[in-house]
Amino acid sequence: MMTEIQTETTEVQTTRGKVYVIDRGQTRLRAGQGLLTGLEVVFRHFRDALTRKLEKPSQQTGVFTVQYPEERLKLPEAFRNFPILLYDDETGQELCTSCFQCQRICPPQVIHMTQARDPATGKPVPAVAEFLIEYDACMSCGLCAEVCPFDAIKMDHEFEYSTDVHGGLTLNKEALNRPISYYEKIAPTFWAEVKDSAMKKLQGNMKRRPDLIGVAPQMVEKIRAKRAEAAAQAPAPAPATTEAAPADKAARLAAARARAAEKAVEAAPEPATDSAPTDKAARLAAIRAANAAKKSEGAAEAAAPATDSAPADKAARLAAIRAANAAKKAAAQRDGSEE
Amino acid sequence: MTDILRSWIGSALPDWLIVLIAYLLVTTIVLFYAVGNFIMMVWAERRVVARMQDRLGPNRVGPAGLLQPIADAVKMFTKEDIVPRNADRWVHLLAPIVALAPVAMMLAVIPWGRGWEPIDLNVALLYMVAVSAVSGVGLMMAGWGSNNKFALLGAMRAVAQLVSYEIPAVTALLTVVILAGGMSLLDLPYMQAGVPIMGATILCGDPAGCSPLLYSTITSFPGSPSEPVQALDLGLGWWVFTPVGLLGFLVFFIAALAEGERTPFDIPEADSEIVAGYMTEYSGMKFATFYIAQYILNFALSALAATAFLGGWQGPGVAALANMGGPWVHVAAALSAFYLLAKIWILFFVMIWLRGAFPRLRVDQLMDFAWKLLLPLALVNIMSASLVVGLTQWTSAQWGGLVNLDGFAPWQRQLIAVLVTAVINIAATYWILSINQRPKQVEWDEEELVVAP
Amino acid sequence: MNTLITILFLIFAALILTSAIMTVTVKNIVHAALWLISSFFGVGALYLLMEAEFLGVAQVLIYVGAVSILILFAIMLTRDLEGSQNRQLTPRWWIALIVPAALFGLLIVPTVMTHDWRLPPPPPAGQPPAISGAQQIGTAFMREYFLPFEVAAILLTVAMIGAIVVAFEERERRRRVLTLAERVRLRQRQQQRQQPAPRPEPAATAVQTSEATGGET
Amino acid sequence: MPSMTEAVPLPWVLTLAGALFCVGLFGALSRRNTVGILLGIELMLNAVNINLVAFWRYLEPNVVAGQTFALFVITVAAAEAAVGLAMIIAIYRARQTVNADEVDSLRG
Repeated sequence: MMTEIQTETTEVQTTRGKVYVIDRGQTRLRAGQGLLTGLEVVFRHFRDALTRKLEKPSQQTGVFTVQYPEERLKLPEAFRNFPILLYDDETGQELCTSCFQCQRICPPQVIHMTQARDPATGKPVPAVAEFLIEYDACMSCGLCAEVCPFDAIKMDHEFEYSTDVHGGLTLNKEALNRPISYYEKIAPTFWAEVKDSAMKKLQGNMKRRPDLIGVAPQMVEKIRAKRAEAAAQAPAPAPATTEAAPADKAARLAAARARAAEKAVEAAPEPATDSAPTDKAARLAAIRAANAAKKSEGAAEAAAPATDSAPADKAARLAAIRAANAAKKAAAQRDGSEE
Repeated sequence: MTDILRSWIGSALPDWLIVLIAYLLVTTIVLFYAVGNFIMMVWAERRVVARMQDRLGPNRVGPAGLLQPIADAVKMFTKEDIVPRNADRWVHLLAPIVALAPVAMMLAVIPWGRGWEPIDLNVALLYMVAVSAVSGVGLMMAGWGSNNKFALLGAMRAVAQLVSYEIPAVTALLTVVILAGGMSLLDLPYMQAGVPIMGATILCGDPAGCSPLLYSTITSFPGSPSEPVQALDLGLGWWVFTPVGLLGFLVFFIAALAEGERTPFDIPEADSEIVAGYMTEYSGMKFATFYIAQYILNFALSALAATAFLGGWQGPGVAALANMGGPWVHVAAALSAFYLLAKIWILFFVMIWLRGAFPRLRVDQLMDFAWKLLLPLALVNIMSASLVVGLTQWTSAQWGGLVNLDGFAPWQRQLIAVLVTAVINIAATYWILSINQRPKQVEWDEEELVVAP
Repeated sequence: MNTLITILFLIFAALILTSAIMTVTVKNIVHAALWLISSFFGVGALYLLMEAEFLGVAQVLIYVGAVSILILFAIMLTRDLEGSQNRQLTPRWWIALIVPAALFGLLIVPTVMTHDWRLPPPPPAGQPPAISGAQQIGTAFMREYFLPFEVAAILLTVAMIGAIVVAFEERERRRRVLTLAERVRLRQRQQQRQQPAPRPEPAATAVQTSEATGGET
Repeated sequence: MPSMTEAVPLPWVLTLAGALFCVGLFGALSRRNTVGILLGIELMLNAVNINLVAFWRYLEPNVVAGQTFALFVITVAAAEAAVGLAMIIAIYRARQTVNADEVDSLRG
């Protein structure tokens, strides 16, 4: 009963553009013929829906239903729902350095964090102490993941978060943490693009994190056990087994940190923390100054070449100048204290 | 039923009480039958229409979603019953009942199987039509009592549609009345015995040599007052196989679609235009009552169409089983009940099919369809039906000497009648369809044209 | 069995009378119409009880299915919202009450009760009484009542035409608003008229547009 | 098959019909609303029909005259209702009222 419909297109120029006139051969349809054609089409759909599924895009009939909880469509890599935090699988170190970029850019203001501090010195370290995201108000814009310089915050594919607990959608760091391997699984190409730089930055940050600060909470026990093992193996004659290597590395790192901390204790009282500047930028500068002070005894001399190197970036220059000033001040204070 | 009860209870109870109990029992059985079918219909409609739209439909509750209607029922029971503040409380409350009761009453006269007939009413066909018209009052009450403009609009549309389509429906049923020579529904399946097209006209030549499995005692012609004869009976002499019955069936079925407010005639509850029509202000069990009324109306109309044109419970094997006597009569009854149910369900499937395929008509298209297409066809069909009766039964004296068929055998007369009516019906259908064709190109007077701003 | 019929009769009688009284007394005219339907139903049931099946069903079909629907339609088409709460009875309604009450109490009841009806003897037991049914009515309409039957048919036709003529509302002639397809075709024709050498017009066309031109006047 | 003729005496049915007629008469006389008047008239016609059917059933059940008459009454009632309601609608269109005592153009 299929009626061959001849399509014949002609163009008509109107004042507002072209109009395409299609001859659908309507006059050739007798009464009721169109109705029968419709019935036939519907019946074909009915018959095919009983026997097969709609799998190929070229296919026109067949059941297209995806029975959701059991069957799921494969999500595209760029699918984004809510942000998560990444940590390194091996060391347990989080990539986040609490730079506050995400908190600043978040349009609905649902990201909150506090920076970790060295318990011994009270100095901030590039790690995050607590991280909260209110998923219930999050709008899944993905700006936090875009802005993160350390690739620590990424958008997740998980979307089944419904709960009947009030406040159950305010997630803390432990709930937000995912291993890098997880993200690599859901978005392999995206992670491959940023993997090297992210890991490099992480290595840099790890050096400045004392003890277990910056280790993902769920990994703390494991890492501690590993370190203990590494410490037990350290006196052993064959320390450089492949398995022990990371642990060894961590141990060395820890040792280096301990040394740095000792130095910092020597330099106490920390001037920047004492003066407690309210200005964040000043605090940043103070940290830099402290770092600079750590690096060399002659603080002023060390700061001066930094200024000389004349960074192109204005902000960087400003920071450098501030650092130099702070270093000078710190040097003066130390001189005073030594006297 | 009364007799069975009498034999069981005997003289323990007064006679009128036994009659009353028997009636109540039969009523209960029929209503349960209908409601069980309603439940299955809701499920089937959702599943089938889903497949037609390349979906799966409800398949979670119970095996293949079979318990879904029960889940729906629980939901309906527990929903809050909301009555609008300015509604007419009593009318609002009574409307679903008035809509459901007549529909349930329709079930009383349908022969559900061979020997399974609740009531023998000699005006059963008219009764069906009359009672189904009453539910219009319920719809009107719902529309008015809700104090809602959409409800009122929906009710007006529903009632206008119901009243308009009653005319083609009744006219199509008149065909059956002419063929059967009466309005009783009980006789209709018996009359539709025999073989397709020829009906019960192939007589048994030798009464001794005719197997009771093939031949049974039936009335040879539709509506014939003559004595029953032994004729070949395959249980397939359905009237739908003759030109008259086919046209009557089509007209009646389309009109029944409109009466049952099925797509494409679901204008009264066009949800894209007037929310839910007269059901707009109903919730919970009242809404469910309307829903039940609608489906049972469809069920009853399908049963009526099946009984009037598709042979009712008649089917191959029923007569043979019944002729074997003894307990086989009950088997025959069960088989015949199955046949009727199968026919109803096939018709219901067609309803779902149409729903899956066609969009809703506009009101003016609806009226045009009834008055310009269905009614003329039904009128032509009445003439054809009269010709069938005349050609198969009348003597030449009754024809006034115009037609003399006295010497022909019954099957020859039946064949002549079929051929004549086929020619008339096909010609009339073609002509009516062609004059209803859309004109090839509309010509306008260009001065009249107004270009939209 | 006789008791059952008596009870049924009393029920129907109560239904008919109560509904009738409510019909003439309730304030809301829609309620009155609904009560009237209930009364019609009772009458139909009474016909069935009197073994006039055809008449009973016809009563339901015509009165309940058609006339009352017509009445409801008329009520809804003529609803005057501000006046619906006014009094429904005429100022001298008590006269209207006295006349029928007197008619009933003084004339109908005494006559009906005292008159000798000369009922035919009941048929002998075991033999069904000869009751004329639908078949006999049909035959009668085709034989002795043929002329009244045709007159009734003409009456109904005339009444239908008359009702349509009386109630028909003359509409202003609608001005056509063109669809885009029609506009395009109009434009084509106008162009053809301007240019004496037109290209052949595509016959019997329907139009689909690649752009939604809103108004191109 | 027991019938109504044995169970219910004829005067009862006639009294019922008379009562229905009187109620209808009261309605037709007392209502202001024209539709209300029409309702009363319909009641009266029904009362007459009950009478006709009762006489047919009790007095001459084998003659169809009673039922035929009742059918004619129903026909006429249907026609009357259609025309009457059409007139009411026309009046309503012209005068915005359906009250019988307000339609008094012919009063001197």
